[in-house]
This record gives sequence, structure tokens and C-alpha cells, in this order.
Amino acid sequence: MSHIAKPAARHPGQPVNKLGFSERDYEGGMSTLCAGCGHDSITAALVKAFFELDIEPHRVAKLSGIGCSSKTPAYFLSASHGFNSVHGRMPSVVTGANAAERSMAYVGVSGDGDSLSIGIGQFAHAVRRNLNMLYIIENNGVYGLTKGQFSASADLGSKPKKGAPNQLSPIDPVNMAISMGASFVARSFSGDKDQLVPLIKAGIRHDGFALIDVISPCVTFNDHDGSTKSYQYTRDNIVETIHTDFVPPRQEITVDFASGEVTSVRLHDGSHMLLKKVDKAYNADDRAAAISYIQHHQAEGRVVTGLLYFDGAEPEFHQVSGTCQEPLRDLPHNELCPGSEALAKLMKGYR
Amino acid sequence: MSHIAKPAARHPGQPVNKLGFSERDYEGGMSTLCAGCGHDSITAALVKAFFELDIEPHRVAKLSGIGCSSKTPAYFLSASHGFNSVHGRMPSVVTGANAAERSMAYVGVSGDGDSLSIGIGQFAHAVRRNLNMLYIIENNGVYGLTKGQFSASADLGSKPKKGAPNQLSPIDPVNMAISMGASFVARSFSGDKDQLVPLIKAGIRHDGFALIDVISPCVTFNDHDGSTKSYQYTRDNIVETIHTDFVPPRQEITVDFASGEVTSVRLHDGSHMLLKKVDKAYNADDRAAAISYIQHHQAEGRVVTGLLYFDGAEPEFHQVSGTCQEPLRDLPHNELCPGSEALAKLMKGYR
Amino acid sequence: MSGHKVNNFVLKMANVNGTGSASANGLVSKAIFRMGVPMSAKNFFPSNIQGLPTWYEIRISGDGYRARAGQVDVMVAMNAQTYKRDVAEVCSGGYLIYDSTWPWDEQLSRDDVTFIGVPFARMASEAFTGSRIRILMKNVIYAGALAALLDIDMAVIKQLLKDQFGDKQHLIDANHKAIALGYDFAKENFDCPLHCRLESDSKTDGQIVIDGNAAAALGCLYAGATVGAWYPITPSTSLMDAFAGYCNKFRSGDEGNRFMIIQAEDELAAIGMVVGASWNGARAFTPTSGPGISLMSEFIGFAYYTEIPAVLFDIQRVGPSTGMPTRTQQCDILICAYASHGDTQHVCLYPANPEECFEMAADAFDLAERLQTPVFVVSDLDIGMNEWACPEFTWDDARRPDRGEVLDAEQLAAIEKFHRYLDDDNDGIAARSLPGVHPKGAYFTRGSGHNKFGGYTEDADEYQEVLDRLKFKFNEARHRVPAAVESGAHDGEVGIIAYGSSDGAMIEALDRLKEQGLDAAYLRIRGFPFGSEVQKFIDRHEVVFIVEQNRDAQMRTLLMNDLGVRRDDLVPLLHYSGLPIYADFIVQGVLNHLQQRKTA
Amino acid sequence: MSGHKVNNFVLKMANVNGTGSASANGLVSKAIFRMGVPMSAKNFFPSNIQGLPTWYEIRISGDGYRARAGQVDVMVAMNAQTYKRDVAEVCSGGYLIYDSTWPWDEQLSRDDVTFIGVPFARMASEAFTGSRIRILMKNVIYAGALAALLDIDMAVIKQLLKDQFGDKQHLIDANHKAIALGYDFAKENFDCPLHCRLESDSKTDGQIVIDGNAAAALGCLYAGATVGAWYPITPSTSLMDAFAGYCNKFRSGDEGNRFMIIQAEDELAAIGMVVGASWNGARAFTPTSGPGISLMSEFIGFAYYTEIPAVLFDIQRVGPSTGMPTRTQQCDILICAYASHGDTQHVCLYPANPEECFEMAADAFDLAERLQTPVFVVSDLDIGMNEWACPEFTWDDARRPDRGEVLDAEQLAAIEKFHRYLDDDNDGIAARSLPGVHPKGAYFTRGSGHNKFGGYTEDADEYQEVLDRLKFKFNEARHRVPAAVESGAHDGEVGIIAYGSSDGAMIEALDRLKEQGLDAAYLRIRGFPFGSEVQKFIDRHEVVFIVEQNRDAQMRTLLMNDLGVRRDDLVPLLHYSGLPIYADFIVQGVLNHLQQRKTA
Ligand SMILES: Cc1ncc(C[n+]2csc(CCOP(=O)(O)OP(=O)(O)O)c2C)c(N)n1
Ligand SMILES: Cc1ncc(C[n+]2csc(CCOP(=O)(O)OP(=O)(O)O)c2C)c(N)n1
Ligand code: SF4
Ligand code: SF4
Ligand SMILES: [Mg+2]
Ligand SMILES: [Mg+2]
Repeated sequence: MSHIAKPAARHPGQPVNKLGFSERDYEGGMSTLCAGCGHDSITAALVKAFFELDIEPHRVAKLSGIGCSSKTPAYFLSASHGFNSVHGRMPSVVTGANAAERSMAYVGVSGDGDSLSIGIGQFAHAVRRNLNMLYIIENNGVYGLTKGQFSASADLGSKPKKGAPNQLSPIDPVNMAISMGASFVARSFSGDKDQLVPLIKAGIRHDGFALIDVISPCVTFNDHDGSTKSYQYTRDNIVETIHTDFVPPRQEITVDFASGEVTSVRLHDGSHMLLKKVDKAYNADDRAAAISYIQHHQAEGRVVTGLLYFDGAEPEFHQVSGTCQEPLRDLPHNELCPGSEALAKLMKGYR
Repeated sequence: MSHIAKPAARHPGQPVNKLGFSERDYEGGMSTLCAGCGHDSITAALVKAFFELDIEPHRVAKLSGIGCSSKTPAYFLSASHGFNSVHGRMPSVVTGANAAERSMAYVGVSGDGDSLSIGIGQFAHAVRRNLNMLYIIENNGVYGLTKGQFSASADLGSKPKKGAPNQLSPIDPVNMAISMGASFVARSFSGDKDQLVPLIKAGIRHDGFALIDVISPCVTFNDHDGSTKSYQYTRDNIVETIHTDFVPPRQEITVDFASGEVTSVRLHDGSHMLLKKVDKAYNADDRAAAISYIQHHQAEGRVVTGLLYFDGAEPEFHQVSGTCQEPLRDLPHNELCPGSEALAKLMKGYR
Repeated sequence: MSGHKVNNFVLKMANVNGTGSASANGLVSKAIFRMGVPMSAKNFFPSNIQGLPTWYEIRISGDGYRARAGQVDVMVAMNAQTYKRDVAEVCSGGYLIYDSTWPWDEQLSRDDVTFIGVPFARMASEAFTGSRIRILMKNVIYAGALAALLDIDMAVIKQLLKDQFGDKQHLIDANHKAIALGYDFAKENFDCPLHCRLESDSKTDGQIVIDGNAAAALGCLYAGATVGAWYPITPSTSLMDAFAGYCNKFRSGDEGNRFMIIQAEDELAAIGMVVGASWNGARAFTPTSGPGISLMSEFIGFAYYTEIPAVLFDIQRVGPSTGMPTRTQQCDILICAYASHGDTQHVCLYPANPEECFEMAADAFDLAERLQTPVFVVSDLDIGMNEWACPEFTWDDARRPDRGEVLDAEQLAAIEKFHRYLDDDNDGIAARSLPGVHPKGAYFTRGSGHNKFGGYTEDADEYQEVLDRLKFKFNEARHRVPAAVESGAHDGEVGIIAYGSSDGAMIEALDRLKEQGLDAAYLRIRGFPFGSEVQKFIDRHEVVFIVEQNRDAQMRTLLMNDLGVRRDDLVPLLHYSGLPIYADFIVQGVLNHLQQRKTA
Repeated sequence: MSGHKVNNFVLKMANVNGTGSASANGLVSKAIFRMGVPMSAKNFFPSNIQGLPTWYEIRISGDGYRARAGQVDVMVAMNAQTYKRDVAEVCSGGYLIYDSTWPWDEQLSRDDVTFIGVPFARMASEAFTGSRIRILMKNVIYAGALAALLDIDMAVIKQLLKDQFGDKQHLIDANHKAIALGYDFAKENFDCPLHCRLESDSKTDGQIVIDGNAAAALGCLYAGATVGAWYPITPSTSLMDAFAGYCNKFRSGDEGNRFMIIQAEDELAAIGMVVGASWNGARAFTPTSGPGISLMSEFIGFAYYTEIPAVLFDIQRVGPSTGMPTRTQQCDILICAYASHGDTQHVCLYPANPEECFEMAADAFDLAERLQTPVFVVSDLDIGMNEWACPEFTWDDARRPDRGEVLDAEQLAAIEKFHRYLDDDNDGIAARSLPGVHPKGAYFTRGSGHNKFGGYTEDADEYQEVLDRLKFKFNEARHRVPAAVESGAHDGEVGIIAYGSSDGAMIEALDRLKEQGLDAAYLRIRGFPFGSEVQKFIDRHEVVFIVEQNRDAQMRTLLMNDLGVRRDDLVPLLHYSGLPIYADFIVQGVLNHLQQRKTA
């Protein structure tokens, strides 16, 4: 049923991917975010990742809620299907969309406000269902679009531009996702494209729920001294655990496994993740240990990044549901409607 | 403003508490739950705890959402103020009620459906605010009132009465609460009154959010073989960490602290919790360790009970907000309305 | 009661819930039905699981009336807690059957009612062992006694037990034994049959007994719905249970399930899932009740504005708020029509019985996809959860789903450029594309301001242009929803409008009014917005009543708003106690009003 | 433009948001106001934070008209992205001031408009260092140029800067310098003042400039509201910001805060908190906008049924769905009146300007507590976020909050037994008790079926009794809400009904119509349910128009439903582009309709 997308126009000299698309073909409309907003860097990382993944843009659906972060699907992959839902409710829309068509790639973009206050329930339950999607939280500790109120991810003691420091415990989406059974959980930083791009690629290729919580400073409302989500603070306090490289299917893996610090994980489509331990003590396959590690660092103000938990064996949404391989929306009517004879027979049971 | 409640009728021979009330005075209407329902045992524990706490019933507000569990406030403390709100939204109502009147005792009763699916957001944010209340989840792994569907607390592999075993990861309210900054987190079992009653008393006296997740079997829909929330399963797999005793203010503490396995914690009103370590390795003051301990046991099908986390120093809702001591609703009008002169002065600023 | 009531009386069982009475009661009603005698059965159950009073009322009507009769001829009083009101409810000349294991409180007796004592509990405990089985069998024993007292065909009962228990011979045996105990006791001790009794007939040939929720589920199955998302809520839960049952039967196989049922975390998520699935080209639906509609409001407005199909079943229960979850009303008429903030309007269908639940469920998907908008099937507890006798459903194999204006890959390839909200053919509907089908079909869906090309806008004119088309589209919908159906008198002065589950009572009321000399016309509304037939009906009659099962005459508001009818030109007859409306309420209401008019 | 326009023209600034233009624009408008010349200012801003076009429009009207004029006399075009539309918007004979640092594109010029080039950017970069300061000062320079061009009193400007910056002398100096730069440049290069210019007057004596949200917040403060719960949403956010500011000023002290503001996790929680706090005796409120009301629907129905006071501010924005969050409409009239499933009805107040926001905010608490029900203050973005000149607010120190029927400890002690829903005095209202006050006051609040004693019920009659009283109570509310106010002709044939922010345009339209020989009457609705004066007004006029800022004539629906008016007896004039309505829209609408009537 689906068609191979043909790049609209050649850009001579520009590198193209296996499908013949240039990076431009994965770009979107002009951003209307503030100059310097972390979200724009994540947008750029998404463009790069999708380009490198050799995905036909129209086979991607990009969905979001409401917020500055949630606007970004308009700024990447113009040739994909976009969906700007209501505040905090993107996960349910992806759930339905994925139920209808399991073969497309789904990327959801959300904010810390969108996912941790109004949308925390839908976020938690999408995790629980191991919905096959990449879920990006563009985490800036504030509600950008409504002008800088603290969000639920604001750290204890973080200072606002004016007023008193935040006194409520933060809700950490990474912690939540790991403890609620997510199969792929990472944290990154909008300023670290090298780390982010391979994570996005692996997240898309992972068969199940992949969360990347990306610290993404809000230059207008939360990038000052005393903020714990500023560029400066994040750069100063980052602790990388495991660095991920993504190797597409059938591409040779040229890495030295000798040292024992690099492992390779095969994803369902035949691609590989190469996991390089930056902190040798870190294990990405023990939920409790991961949480404990992250919490201990957090208590000291450090931001733990990298692939924090991974389980490639957990059955995703459709596997759990036992759905057929063919996307439900493509099933012909005669496979759905039992017809008049079956009905007549059924009616006998109601006598 | 408040009055001392006088017991309605003496029941000669029945023991009375310091206020002269008998246990009867803390009872409620006839339960309409199924015979044998775990929830009724929790009701009984609440009656006992409030009786022993010497609380005037009318100074207690008992609130709930919707569900079999949420019906129970009608079955205890008839002389208290009851509030059966809408499904999953009890926490917000308590938040408002507590904002208006900080000196009363608030007990919220909820179910696993009420708190972990529709109400998970409000639950999480009540935790985050360290709202001064006792929050009881009567956890049976199913939606009792709508006839037995699995809830989000259903364990992986738990079998329903008919159909396929649950394949989704459970959401553990204890884990959530600990990781989101709750100051008092416990788990208990409806069948273990000895454990439950002191926990309820301490939870009420604790200045901040106290969660008790009580495994409370649903005899009608989830008490069969293969269920992991049945009476039998729970009894067989219980692991107690720390047993709590509650000692009212000014009462002598007669315990041998020599062995080092009992510690005493003073609560704000001068009462004490005596914490007896059943598992010597358990520490109730380390969030990450607690989560790790619980998760490891859970992975092996064991139900960890007792006081699992405690932090008496965390500022509660009103402390964080800097509210005055006098309940807001009792402030006289002249302390609230700045009056005409102030207004006239203020108006100058708007020229 | 004067004279014999053959195939024409009301039998009511008073039980305690959770005691397994449902199967004994179902046995009795099904047996009557299989004897060829029209019947319908209503359950009055409490909002709890076990231990409270519950009633099962069987209306046996040779004339085929399906509404509640408003009186009881034979009461089986199995619940001592409710003896008093159960006795009071029996009509003069009627019967009350009670458990004589314990002595009857003479204070409760009445002269004009015959009391029939059968020692059910004692018989059960003598004949069976085990407390659960004794409780269950006590019920079957009274079914047996009723068989004797009412002259129910024992062969039919036996066949029913066989159908029900299949090869579980020990269950069949136990039930036979219990039936026989009751039957024999009654035969020996009383003058059987009573004045109220049954006689075999053939009036239920070609009929079935089904509840509206199962019927709606079947409609969804036949319409090709593949995604169902829901959050449990009485009285809609059984719709999804039934859908799951049908899917397991007809859509499971080695290659996996050809459906996906998602138990959502709440109603906000359930409707979000429906919106997501419909956007992506599946037929998707959610069943819920009033509180769910309130919670779904934001998303409903989103679907209206972004023009995404969605099918919602509102199985109405008593509001406001949690209200009485196990009682019936038609109180969500307004919210279904206008749910959400901003200027929104929604297409609604109003089934009157299970057969229409089946049809309208299927129609709803066609309408939602054709009109690209949410469509509500506004049913209620009475239709949804009670057992109605109705004609066997049929399906036209030539029928194909109307998927609306959806451009396929070929069409997309052929056009210059795709614009999501451009209405090329001036029918108010803009063609849509499905994600992933063709590169040219990509577009951006947003609930924020958008222009006809699908682009984001904050421009006044561009915004307004889309909003005006939506209004135009809605207006066109009136030609597509099921038309109102008229019956009764053709040239009278009095017209009565009703809809949904009031139909049964209306049909009966029309007959009664006729007996009293009033030949009224009856218009049953089946869809919103309204067709011109509704306006014509109102214009044609001097007095027009509107019968509703809510307090505020909500359908009247829609009529005012949509047709311009003046409020006081419609006389409301409002029944909103939570019990289903009955004919006499309407008859009295009509006659009283006409009387007042005359004297005024 | 023919002749001089003294104190009577429209000045509009076209900027890019996030460039600090707001303070320069505010300086200009405030200066005009302080010169004693009536003005009102409207912001047209995008739904983003930085980098998109934004406009600030100052209506200078010696006659005191506060509505949008619908045309522009002097445009300060600081945003090259929008030059084209900005030029087009200037009326013939008007002026366009642009930044001549860069050459003007002659293609954009018009013969009938005077173009005034000032090298703002160059001047700013020559005079100041640092990129941020240069951007800010560019704006102040144009304020200086305007001072010269429009003859704004420099002394007033200086005083304003002093008031604003207090002892921050370096800021005052920088601003003075920038002002002088613009002023001097204009004086040297152009013939100052222009035909559009200002002249000191005293018409704003006793007036203030304030936005409706701040005014409403002040009303909450004065009413003694202590608990505010909210979830941020444009355009309501500034209401809570203002309330926080006032509380910090007036209600903080050593003994702690005499208020609690809770930033909720979403709107469902915000309204839950309000319900909880009100139940417990505090005055509590939540400000929100359309999407919030949709989400609050379930709880609103709960509060209606359980009879818990609640005050909601709906600062309406453009719907449906997310719509245009920074544009204005009156599109939540229906949802506010009927929010939630089941039979529900809600009291609404419709402020027309900041002074009424102040008053009605205070009234809303009295009504909510008196009637024990949710009360909506239905404002909009135009009122809430724009700067209006209005009479100074006053407060009567003798005014005491009406806390409604609340039994205190003494009263509770004195009565036999307290029953929550017993209406002793037949006013439809049952006395309540507050938790914790007295043992006898304990009762159980539930959204499920309850009887007049407050007990749980599934009994038809008991349920209905309470529901009927609620209807009665609502009906009584019509005597308590603010009455509609009438103005204009007393004995004409034409009546016009409007409400809320349409008032400014209406007042102006009436004058214009009079100039054209039509002396119309004007009724401004201020509350729902409606008082008898509304019915009388409609009856008295042959033609009645209803002016609304929504697509579906939502207030007309309420009028039909509540008063029995026939739809087609009200001629709707509907403006729903998202921009505030203006007089000419009404004038043309009225005249066109009357013309058509004549010829028809
Ligand atoms: C129902 C609803 N409530 C409130 C809003 C207003 N609103 C828009 S975005 C937003 C917060 C966004 O915060 P976040 O998700 O962190 O995104 P950011 O702007 O920080 O990227 C809010 C409260 C809304 N659009 N809808
Ligand atoms: C908005 C809304 N949706 C659905 C329901 C139906 N409902 C009532 S109780 C319940 C689940 C209760 O489960 P739980 O909280 O676990 O309580 P239990 O009965 O198991 O004690 C549901 C879904 C409702 N009352 N309101
Ligand atoms: S306000 Fe903050 S989050 Fe929003 S666009 Fe600007 S920098 Fe980014
Ligand atoms: S259904 Fe389950 S939870 Fe509900 S009352 Fe019965 S046993 Fe308890
Ligand atoms: Mg954010
Ligand atoms: Mg439960």
C-alpha cells in the first residue's frame, strides 16, 4: 500500500542518504522559538537522525501536545505526518495511531509541563504499555509557552528569574519510566548532539517504548544563574554513563570489543547499538541499580546522561495484544465483517 | 472556634478513650461491600486507630474518590465529615480542603484504580506537595466496582478469573511515592491489623504526606488461585521490614533499645513511633535503597510490608507555602480585605 | 385484578444481588420468550456488588409492549429487607410468592393479594449441600415453582438448561432437581395455574432477546471497527465486553487478532486513542457514560475542529455528577450535542431499542467518516443493559463501509498538491489523506488556528473561513442522519415527539390514548441535526408534546436552537426518576395538559 | 484624512515580540492618559514568546470610546516582516513612521499616506552599546519621536520614567537620552506636530488604566478570597499573577501568608482544589480559559449537585479547541451555562470592562456562597489582557461578605439534628455546616444520589426531590444576579442586546446610528439566569438584535431556553474573527438588516 517517497528537489553537491534524500528533505518549517532555545537543537538532532536512518519521511508520524517543545514537530520533517494534539494528551493519540497502523515510525515530542503535570497519567500508561514509539521530553524545568512558571521537573532549590527557589521535589521522568517498566530509557542534553543523535536513532529502531529525556534550556525563562536547567549548569554537572553508537543493519561493526567496555546489542530490524561504558560501574540492565545510581548523583546535583536502561526482550504493545501483523486499518472489509450468514447463525444463540 | 465533641450515648462497660468516646463512636454506617472484602478490615483498623488516637471525630475529614474502596468512608467515623468526590480526584479536594483549614486531620481513601489509572496525576502531585494527610490505597489489583477488570497495580502474570494473565508491568504506588519525595511511605495487608493500626496512627500524626498502600483482597473478583493479590498469596509471600508501634504523647516508652534494633522517632505532636527492624538490613531513610530492596523482592513475587520510608524533616504543604497558622477559612474579613483607603492609594499606581 | 391475565401480566423478582438470582430469572424470562410469548425484562440493580436489594421485572405482553408497565401482578419476594415495599407494589388481585421457611409477618399482609408461601430455603438445604450451591439452587427452585404457577412449558425449560450447560451433566442434573422440587411443591399445594398465566403462542418467531449494548457491539463488529478504547463505567461496560466477545469469536486466528481493544487509563485517554486511531484510518470507538463525556469534552472539541472521525457511545445513566449509576435517564442530550468550549456542534443518533443500536452503530461509523467529525450514539441504561425482545438482526452483504473522502495513493499521486482543509466540491467536506500512504499526503493536524490549506494561522479571515465551512458542513449533516419516523394519527391536532428509550412507552401510550378517544400523531426523533420532517410535524399540529427522560427538557433546547421552534410551543412531559418511563405517565400528562388547555 | 484630528485618532505600533517594545508602547499610552486624554490600548500578540509580529493599538478618543476603531491613523512600522500589511492598514491621509536605517522599498509606498523615516536603529547603535540595550532603546527613541510628532507632553513622559524606574538613575538617564534623540530628530526633520495630535485635557481625572484580569484579582482580594488554584493558560494567567502580587502586598507578614495560591498540575486538579477549599469554608477561585472549562466539566457538575460554592473566571479566547489562544471571542457562553453531563445549569456573570471585573469578582463570591453553586465570571481576552481607562475603583467599607446560609457552632448546638439538604425556609437553599466546627455539623458530601437529609439514595422520589429543589433554586437566582442595564432610546422600535466586551463598540454604535437617524435602545446583559427586564426589553421592541462575538449566537440559545424567546425573533450580529468587535460592524449589521426588512 505504501509508496516510496521521492525527494522533491535535488540539491546538487549535498550528501544524500540511501533513499536519495538530502538532509534538507528532513527539515521542517521555520522555527518560531526564541533564538538559542534548546528545543531547536533537538529539532536539528532529529533531522540528522532521521536523515541518517534512511527513513522515508512520510512513513513517520510526529506527534505532540501543547507547549514550546510541542510546537517543534512543525520544525522538522515537513514531509511527515504531524499532529499537534491537546495539552498533555499526545500519548493517547499515539496509542490509537499505533493501534491502527503498527508499521510506521512514531515520534512523540513533549515538554516537562506537558508530560509531568497535566500529562503524567498518559505518559505513565504509555510506558506501561511499552508502546512502540520514541518519546522525547524537551525538559527545561519550566512552562515556556505560558511564560516561565516552574514545572514538576524543576529541581529542589532551583532559582526562578524572580521569586523564591523551588521547594517541591522534582518528578524525574527517567526514574518513573524505569520503575514503570519502560524498555529503553535515556537522558541527554540538547547541547550534546553527539550523544543525542545515536540515541534518537536507536530509540526509533527499538521495538517498544523509548524515552529520551533531553535537558533543553529555556533561554528566556530558565537559563540564568541559580537555575539547574541552564546551559551552564548542565554542562558543568553532566555525568555520562553509557555512550551509544548506532550501526544500521548490514553495516560492518568496526569496534574493538577487547577492552570489554563496549558491547553490541542487536535491535529487531538488524541494526546494532554499540554501548560504550563511560562509567565502568554502570549497568543498563538493572532497574533498581539504575534508579539508585541516578538518584545518588541527583542528590548531589549531577545530571546523569546516556542510555540508562535497556531491555530488548520486553514485548511491545502489539505483541502483548496479539494483533495481526497487517496494520488494522489496512484490513479489507471482508476480513472484518462476518457477513449475513454468520449473523443469522449468531442470532440463533439469542433465542 | 471548634467544640469538643461529646459522645452521643454511653455504652456502659465499653472501654472509652481519653475523650470519653467508645470505639462505637468511631464506627460508621453498615458496609455494603461483599462479605469478606479486604476493605472492610481496613475500615475496622481505621475505627480502632482513631479511637486509640483520642481524636474528636468531627475534627477529622475523610475523603475518597469512586470505587468499592472509595465507598468505605461511609463505613467508619459517622461523626466525621465525609466526602465522596469524583473518580480519581480525591487528592485535589483534600489539597483544597487542607489549604482552607490546616488544623484538622485528613484521611483519604482510594483504590488502585482510583489512584493509579484515572487519578495517578493527582496522586503524584499530592505526594510532591507533601500534603499533610493520610492517604490509604486499598489495593486489590482490580476495579472492584466495575466488576473485576485488571487495574494498573495488577502484577505481571497475575491470572484473572477468566482470560489471559496480565502482561503489563504494574505501577507500584510505594515506589512512586518514595521516588517522588513522599515523607512517609508504608505498605500493609488488610489481614494484618497489628501492623496496620499503628501505621494508621503514625500516618495521621505525621506532619506531611503519609501513604499506606494496603493489599486488600477482592473476594469477588481477585481472590482465586493464580491471583497475586489474594489472601492466600499475600499471606504466603509477605516480608515485613520494619514494624511500627505508636506511642501517644506523654506516654512512657517502655522498650529495650539495647539491641539496637528498635529506634524511636518523635513526631510533631510529641507522639513517638517505635520502629522495630524485622529485617536488620533495612533502612527506612534511604530512598534509593528502599526502592531497590522493594523491587528485588517484588521481582521474586514477595510483598514487602512495614514502614518503608520515613523523613520527618521534610516541610509539608503549608510550611512550603508559608501560610499563617490560623486556618485561612477562619481569618476575619478585616484581615483579608485591605479596605477603601488602601484601595484609593493603590489606584494612584494605576494612573 | 379482575379476570384472567393470559400472556399479559408483570412478574417481578425481588432478590439480593450477588446471590446468583440472575440466571434463574433469565431462565424464566427466556422460557416465556421461547413459548412464543412477547416479553421484555428489566433489571433494577444497586450500585454495589453484593448484598443489596435488586429486582428483575418481566413484562409479559401478548400485544408486544416493551415498556415498563408501572404495576406488578406477580411478585416473587425473596428478600426480607424489601418485603414491605414489595408487598405494596403488587396490584390488587395479584400474587406474592415468599419463602415460607421463616414465618410470614402478618403485619405485611394485604387482603387483596394472594400470598403464596414456599419453603425455598428449607427445600434447598435439604436437597443440596454446600452453602453456595444452596443459595443458587434456592433461586432455581422458585423458577420451578413459577413454572407450575404460571404454566411455563417444562420442555422449554429443559431445553434451555441443556443449551446453557451443554455437556456439564452434573449442573443440568442439579438444576433439573431444583426445578422439579419447586414445580412439584407448587402443584401439590396450590391451585395451578394462577389467574396470571402463560399460553404458548408464536408471536416471538423471528425474534431474539438481546440487550442494546450487545447489539451496539455487534454493529461495531459489522461496521468493521478495529480499535476500541474505553475506561470501565456503568452502564457502558457491557458494550465493550460484548465487542471483545464477538471479536474473539470472529476476528481471532493464527495470524493474530484483527482488532485491538485498549483498556485506557481514563476517559481522556480513551477518546485520545479513538482520535489517534481514526486519524490513522481505523474505525475506532469508545463506549462511556455521562461522566466520561464530561471528561472527553476537550478532545471532542479537538476532533470537531480538526475534523477527525470518532464514534462515541453514551449509555446514559442518571446525572448530574455520579448520580445514580445503575438507573436510567436521557440527560446527556445537551452535552452530546455541544460538548466542549468554543463554537462546536455534534452529530447525534438516538437509538430506541437494540435493533437500532445495531443499525445506528454501523451508521455512526459511516457518518463519522463521511462527515469527518465525532458522532454520538446516545443510548441509555434501559436500552443498553436490559433484555429486549426484538426482530432478528439482518445484514446486507452488499453494504460497504462509507469511508468518506479519503484520497488513496493513486489519487494523491495524481494531484498537484494536497491541502487538508480545501473543500473542492462544495459539500462542506474536505478530502483527507491517511498517514504513511503517499508522500504527497503528508499534512499537519492541529487544534490551533489553521487555514484551509492546513497551515497554522492567527489570521482573522483564514480562521473564519474554516469555521464557516464547519458550520456549513454541520448543516448539511441533517440530510444524512436517520430521519425522524412518524406514526399514529395523520390528521389530528395533537402531536407527540419522543426519542430513544421512551419509544416503548410511547407506542403503548398512543394505543391507550386512542382508547380514550384521542388519536395523536407520534414523531420519533432519530438524529441531530434535525431534518425538515421535524419542523413539518411541529407546524402541522396544534399542540405538540415533547416526551423526555430528563429534568430540563434538553431535546427541546435542541429543537429551539436548531429549528427555531419557540420554547412554549412544545409541551414537555418529563420523567426523570431514574426508572424507565411508562405509558401511563405519558397518557396522564397529555390528558391533563389538554384538560387544562380547555379550561384555561 | 481631512482636517486635524486632535485627541481623536488611532496610533498603532508594529513590533516583533520579545524586543522590549511593550515598555516603550506603555510609556506612550500612559503619557497620553496622563495628559488627560481618554485612550485605551489593545495588544495583538502571537501565540509564541519571541520573534513574531505583534501590534499595540492605542485608541485616542476625546469622546471616551473604548472599542477598537477599525482603522489606523498613525502607524509606527518597526517590523519589516509586516510592512506590507501595516502600510495597507493606514487610512487615507494618515502617517507611517518607519526605520530609515535601511532604505524604504518604494513599492510599498502610497500616495495618500505620509511616510516618515527615522533612522531608529542607527541612532540606537550610535548612542548605546550592547546589543540588548540597543534593541530596547530603539523603541524608546520612537517614543521620543512620537512625543514630538504628536505633541505629547515631555514633562509627563519624564515623570512617568521617574515613577517607573524610581532610584535607578542610570535607567532614567538612558531613557531620557533615547527620548531626546527621537524627539530632537523629529523636531529637526519634520513639521511637528502632525495633523493627528494631542492636546492636554482633564477627561481622565479620576480614572485609572488597568486590565480586566488585574481588576478581577483585586476583586478577589477585596472579597476575601484566600485560596486560588490554577493551571497556567493564556489569557487567564495574568489574573493569578496579579492576585499573587496583591496578596504579597496586602496579606503577607510575620505571621505568615493570609492566602494560599496553588499552581495545580492541571485544570481538573485546580477545580478540585477550589471545591475542596470552598467545602471547607474558604473563598476559593480558579481562573482559566475555554480548554480549562472543558476539563473541569465533571467537577463543575459535581459542585452543582453537591451544592458547593466555587468561583470560576473564564477568560475566553478563540475556540474551538486550542484555537487562537491570543485572540478574543465570547465563545464559551453555552459551556459555562450548562457545563457537565446530566441536568445542570450554572449562574454566570458577564463583565464588560475592568470596573465590572472588579465588582463582579466580589459579587461572584457572594453569589456562590449564597446559592451554594459554581458561579462563572465570563470575561474575555480583550477585557482581561488589554489596558482600559476606567473610573477609579471604590470599596464600601461597610460591605461584608455574604457567606450564605452557614450554621455556626452555636446554631448547630441549638438545633435538634442537622440535615444537609433540607430547605427549611423554602428559598431553595439548604443551610450548610463547615467541617470541624461542631460535632453536630458532620455530614457526608457525595456526587452520587442523595436525599434531602444528605443520605445516600437510589430511591426515585428522594432523588427527584433534591433535583427539583435545585431547579427551583436556580430559578430564584435570577433575582440575585446583576440586572441587565438599559440605555439609549426609550421608545424606539429597534432594540439591541449585547454583553461583555462588546459594550464599548455598542456605545459607539448607538451614537453612530443616532447620527444616521436611528435611535435604538440598548440592553446589556450582565447575568444568567435572566431577570424579567430582559423579557420586557425584547417584548417592547419590534426588531431585536443580539450582538455576540461567537459564531453560533450562543447567548441567543440561553435567551431561547431561559425566556422562551423564539430564535428568529432575535437577529444575530456575530463577530468572531478573533479581533475585538468594532462599532462599524454593528452599525452596518443593523442598517443592512433593517434595509432588507424594508425591501422584503
Ligand atoms: C488544557 C490546557 N491548559 C493549559 C494550557 C496552556 N499551556 C500551554 S503550553 C503550557 C505548558 C507548557 O510547558 P512545557 O510542556 O514544559 O513546554 P515548554 O513550553 O516549556 O517547552 C500550558 C500550561 C493549554 N494549552 N491547555
Ligand atoms: C469518570 C468515571 N469513570 C469511570 C467510573 C466507573 N468506575 C467506578 S469505580 C471504578 C474503578 C474502581 O477501582 P478501584 O479504585 O480499584 O476500587 P475498587 O472497587 O477496586 O475498590 C470505575 C472505573 C466513574 N465512576 N467515573
Ligand atoms: S520561551 Fe523558552 S522554551 Fe519557549 S521558545 Fe523561548 S527559550 Fe524556548
Ligand atoms: S467487588 Fe471486590 S472490592 Fe468490591 S466490595 Fe466486593 S470484594 Fe470488595
Ligand atoms: Mg517546559
Ligand atoms: Mg481496586
